[in-house]
Amino acid sequence: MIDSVQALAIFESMLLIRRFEETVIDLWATVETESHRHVYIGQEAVGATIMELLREDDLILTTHRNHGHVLARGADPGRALAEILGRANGFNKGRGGSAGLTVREAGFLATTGQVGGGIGLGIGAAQAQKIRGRGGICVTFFGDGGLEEGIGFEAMNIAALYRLPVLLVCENNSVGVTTGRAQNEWSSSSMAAETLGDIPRALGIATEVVAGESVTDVHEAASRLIGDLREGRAPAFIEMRTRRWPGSRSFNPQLVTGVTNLDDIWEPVSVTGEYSDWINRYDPVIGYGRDLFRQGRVSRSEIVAMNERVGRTVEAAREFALASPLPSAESGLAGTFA
Amino acid sequence: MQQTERQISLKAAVIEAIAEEFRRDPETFYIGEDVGVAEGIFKQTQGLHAEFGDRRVIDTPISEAGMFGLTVGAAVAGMRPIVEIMFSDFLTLVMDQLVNHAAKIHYLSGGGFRVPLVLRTAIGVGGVLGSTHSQTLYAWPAHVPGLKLAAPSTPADAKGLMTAAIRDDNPVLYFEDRMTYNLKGPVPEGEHIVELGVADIKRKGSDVTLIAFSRMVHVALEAADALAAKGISAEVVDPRSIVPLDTETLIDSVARTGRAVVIDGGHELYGIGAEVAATVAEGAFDYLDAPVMRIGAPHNPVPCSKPLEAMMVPSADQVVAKVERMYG
Amino acid sequence: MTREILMPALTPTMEEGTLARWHVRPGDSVEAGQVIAEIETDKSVLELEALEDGEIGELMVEEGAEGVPVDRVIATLLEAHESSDSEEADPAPPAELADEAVASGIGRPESGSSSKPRSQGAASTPVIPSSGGRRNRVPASPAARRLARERGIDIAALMGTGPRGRIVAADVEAALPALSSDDGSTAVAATGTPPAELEIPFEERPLSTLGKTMARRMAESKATIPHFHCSIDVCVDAALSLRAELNASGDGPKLSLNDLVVHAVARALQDTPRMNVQYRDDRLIRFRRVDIAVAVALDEGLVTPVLRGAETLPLPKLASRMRDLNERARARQLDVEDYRGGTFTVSNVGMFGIRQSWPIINPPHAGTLGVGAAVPRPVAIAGDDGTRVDVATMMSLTLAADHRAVDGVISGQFLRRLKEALEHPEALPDSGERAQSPNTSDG
Amino acid sequence: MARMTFAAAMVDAVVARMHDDPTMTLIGSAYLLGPTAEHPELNAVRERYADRIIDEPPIAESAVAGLAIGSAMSGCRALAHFGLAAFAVEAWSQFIHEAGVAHHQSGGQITVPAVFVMMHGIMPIEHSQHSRSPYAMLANCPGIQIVLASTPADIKGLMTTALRSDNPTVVMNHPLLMAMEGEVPDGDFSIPFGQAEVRRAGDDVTIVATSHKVHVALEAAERLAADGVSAEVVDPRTIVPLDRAAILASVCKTGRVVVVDDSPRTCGFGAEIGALVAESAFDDLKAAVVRLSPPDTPIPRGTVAQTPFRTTPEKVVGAVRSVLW
Repeated sequence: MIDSVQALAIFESMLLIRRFEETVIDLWATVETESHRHVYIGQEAVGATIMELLREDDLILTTHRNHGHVLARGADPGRALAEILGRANGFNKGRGGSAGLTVREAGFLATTGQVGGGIGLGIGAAQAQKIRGRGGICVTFFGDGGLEEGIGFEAMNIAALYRLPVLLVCENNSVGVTTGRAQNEWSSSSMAAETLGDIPRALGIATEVVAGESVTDVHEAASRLIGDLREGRAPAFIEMRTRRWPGSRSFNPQLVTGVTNLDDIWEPVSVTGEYSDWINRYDPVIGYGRDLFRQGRVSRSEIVAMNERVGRTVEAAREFALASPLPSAESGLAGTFA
Repeated sequence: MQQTERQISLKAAVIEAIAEEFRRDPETFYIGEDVGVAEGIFKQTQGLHAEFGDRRVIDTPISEAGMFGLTVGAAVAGMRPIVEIMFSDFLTLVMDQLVNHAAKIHYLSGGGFRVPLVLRTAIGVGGVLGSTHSQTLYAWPAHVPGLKLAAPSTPADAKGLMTAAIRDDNPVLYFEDRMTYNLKGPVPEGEHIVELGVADIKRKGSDVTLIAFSRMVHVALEAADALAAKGISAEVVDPRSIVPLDTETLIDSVARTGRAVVIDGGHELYGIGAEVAATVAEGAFDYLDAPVMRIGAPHNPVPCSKPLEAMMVPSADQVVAKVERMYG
Repeated sequence: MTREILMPALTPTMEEGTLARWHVRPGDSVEAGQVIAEIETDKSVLELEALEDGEIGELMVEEGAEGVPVDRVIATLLEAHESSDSEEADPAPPAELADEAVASGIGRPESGSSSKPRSQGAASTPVIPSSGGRRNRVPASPAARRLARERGIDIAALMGTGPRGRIVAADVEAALPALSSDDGSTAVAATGTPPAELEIPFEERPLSTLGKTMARRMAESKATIPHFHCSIDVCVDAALSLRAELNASGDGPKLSLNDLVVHAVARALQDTPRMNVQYRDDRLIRFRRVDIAVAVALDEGLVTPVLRGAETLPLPKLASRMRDLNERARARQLDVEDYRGGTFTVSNVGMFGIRQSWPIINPPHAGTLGVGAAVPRPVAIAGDDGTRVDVATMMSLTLAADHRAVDGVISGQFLRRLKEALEHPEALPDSGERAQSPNTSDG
Repeated sequence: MARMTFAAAMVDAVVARMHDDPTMTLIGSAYLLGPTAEHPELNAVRERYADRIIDEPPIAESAVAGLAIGSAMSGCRALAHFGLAAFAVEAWSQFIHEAGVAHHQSGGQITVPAVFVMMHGIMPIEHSQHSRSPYAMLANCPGIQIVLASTPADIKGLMTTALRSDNPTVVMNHPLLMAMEGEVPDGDFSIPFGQAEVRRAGDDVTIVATSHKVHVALEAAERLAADGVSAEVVDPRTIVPLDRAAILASVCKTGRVVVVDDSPRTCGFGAEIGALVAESAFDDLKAAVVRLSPPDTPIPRGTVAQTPFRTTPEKVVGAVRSVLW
């Protein structure tokens, strides 16, 4: 059982991610910002919960689908949004963009668009933590495609050989960029193994499969494995099975499920329309909100107040990002070397 | 070039070449990520799956090394496969199969084996795809003995080079700048072959030779227009294939004009531009009337930002400025 | 007259620089040698000095601007008010022009005759510090060299119209009619038929008598005199200060840097009598007087009026004699006596920003001195605690000597003495009222 | 000063850094010296810092690169030895897409203090797939420093600099250098990157040579001197960053250039130098730049078949003669 303070923190973090991503999609339509983006809608429970379990000195590797991870780790939403819009005040001076948003002060080492690339880097970060010997770990997030590249296997083998404290979090949203193979019930987009976990398991890596839309399930498995890692039982692998958000499209995500209506938490019957099944069964924000509401751990007015607070944060981020200048072309010529 | 009324896009011209060869030669297949039903992330395989089906148009996992190894093996076994590596950046992921296998098998087998494959890949900066989906990495394979490289600039060349590449008995890497996919131009119907290693003079001129590859040919042509307005007659030479390189045509042109600018979309340092500049500086040395100039992408990663990525693409203005510097 | 100040090439590889700081603003008066800006390269920050007095017109480049290409105009310099009507204040009187390019009989291309768009840099103020370490070589493109080889033309005899004075193929081609008209070309001129190898449009004109004489003498000199060249770099900061002081004192004639050079040459020749000689049919003639011929370019050719007994002339007197000869040369009023004879020649091309010229000996003299531009350059200075780099106004002096009459030792002694004389001008006897130091010991 | 081999000098630098930096990981230490040589201090380090040593990682070049880069991004320096450059090509996605771009793409937030060591050149008794000098390929992509050392002293100084740098550095060594002996400064000794060394001064021709070919060039220069030809041998020592000024200064003096190195000709090191000189030393060039590279074919197995691929002093002398018309 997650204590209430932590539970509410996770929920607020999920709500922040959701409102932020809705803003990102809205800006895509209204602001001439170029660049593809991969939003985190539908996977909030994974990022928000795991980040809540990490220490300040833990290190993180992530992918093009990183917005949720960065926000849940407490990075300033304004600078994050500015980076996503390619502005000079973004965390990476506008060079990284949505797919390369990297926040070192929040523990992120690299946000890589090379599929599987972060799995290789993650074992290096874990090696660093092992040397430092202070119980810090590394969490590497990757999609189901990440294991299709050879480096995934190589890195897991090394991590297992040297007992490196890395938590491999495969966020299986069961969708390739264009193939959209949602129909195959989660095995992976293109993997011969029965489950993704079969591969690390063959190398002797502790492996879990979790329903990724459930904060409770994510929390239970992740807290246990993270504890193991800190005590030297490493590495570990979690496959987070999330259900593809229907609006997911990398070049032009569409808010097909609409702006999330928190009334759906206390009025489940109000959910209608083409995507009502997704909202009722797989939307982690609505789902966890309902859990907390039903358990009496949060009141409607508290959720409304939380929503207003998050709204103000996101609005401030939006204003900051839009007020940020674009970088000058010359600014990109500097800084190849440290 | 044959006169033809028909105007089609560069992308369509490549697909047409592939489809025609597929109809002609049943020992061909196409393999890559999202190339089947999805028809490619840029619709660059449109219609192929519909016509040739699952058996000959094959989707793979995100496993470049694996799919390329498959292709090399199939080619050695006698097939003529086309493998698509989505972006040339991902050549890094097939390096061992490419450098230590595809490139060497024919030579090391004493000619006993052939590796007739085509590796099709996208190059070029545009659309803000960031540092790992925007590079023009053709200098890498050019540096590896045993590989041929083609880089078309026009729809007609695209068709002719693809046909030649498929029929070639060696591994041919075929680079398309994705920003030229929708460029339209006349393309001959039916069989059309552009031999590898034959440059094309896209515009005649007498004062300076602009040597450019792929999309940069159009930058060079734009620069030639601007130079013409200043009374400088620029010749634009498109080598069309990087290996083999038509050094004779390049050197002839530079020997005639006495001046050369090489325009390359890849990184300038240690790039194709260096190779071409060094080659013409050596071959046309006694005819040079001005330093050989290079323009390429600066030595930094491609930023994921529209204003920043613009500086990674050589411009006609840069070309004009370089030429003007030759005149003082 | 407005002059342009260009972004200088401070190193051999420099293509662009950052204008780190302006030390002047539009309207400021500047003096030669005054620092007007700091230029930052990838390696260091160097100061840019004005080489002429004047008033800053316009600053064309903002402070902090990065990537300013070499040769881009960064500012304009107007002539200072007090000197605007005084040609003598110009440190490089245009009349003192001489260089092998002109001396060899091939004039500069006529303006307008070029078919290519070219901007001539000759009007630019010579503030470009020369890069160190570059070999003394005529800048010419390989194409120009090949053409010159094929046509039997001495590439060193040409003047380049390309960037930074590079001799390009067109310069060789432009030189062809001029050369061919010297002998046997009358037929060509008469029929008006261009030589077969000339494909470009051209115009042709007969050489003046002066031009023909010059062509013949230069060709003879280059063909028959065994030239050797020695070069020395001289710091002229002290000479420039002295000149400024003397000019500021007002009463005497305005001195040019060239006056100081000629004066020093006279002293050095006096102190190195074995240089003041002439080879004549297996005999060596040593002159007991120093007569210096100073090359002056006229449209129709080169004249070399002679300053007789130069070693006896105090600086002010030397300067006024020089001015007199210049003016009369330009007015075509020289007498035969003015340019006959001489024992040594000085040829100054510094006003074009040319760092170094490699003169052809003006026969029958045994030596001709090529004088380059005085420009700030980085120099290594050995001190007690190691070598440091400083910036000094440097000038390259290059002696062309007749090896039948003098050798390397003599040339070296002469150049060393000349350097001493120019670097310690206060030690020059009679250099002016303010010269207080006694004579240096005999060199 | 002490006399020692190239390999020992390199290991000296590595050992010193292992002592100094308690966060540094050493991967592939078994390959550092080569198969035969011994280095007692290295053995001591391997025992003393066993938790920071991975003697023989799995045959997984890309993940080994990831291990080193990820550790470096975390602030823990790492050195990874890949054995042969021909195998390290497997790791190049990690090199150029992670190590090379991290600092720039993160807007300066991330640094990658990692060193990748590998052997390049013709492996005498090895298969073709073991013989490659692919440094020019990495040089074509931004963000990676590349060291090509030629003497024991240099490898110590350059390796020390690499192990203090905040940027990823590739160090490629030639097998024929490993046992070469020379004087090496004692104690802490570093050589800045981007500073070429004029190995021999001369006036008539500039030979730009890297790695083992520096010695071939020097031998050629010696023979040329006997014939009255004065050759200057310039060793860039790092090709990224490249000391353009030193190369151009030499070319301005001599007017003639021969480039001698181990990378294939097309798009190789010689191409960059040829293009650089043709643009920036144009007015000083007396002859076209000659590139002396192995032929553009794979390298066969066996010492006899490899003959055409070996750049000998005779070939260098021939190349120099060709520019001395």
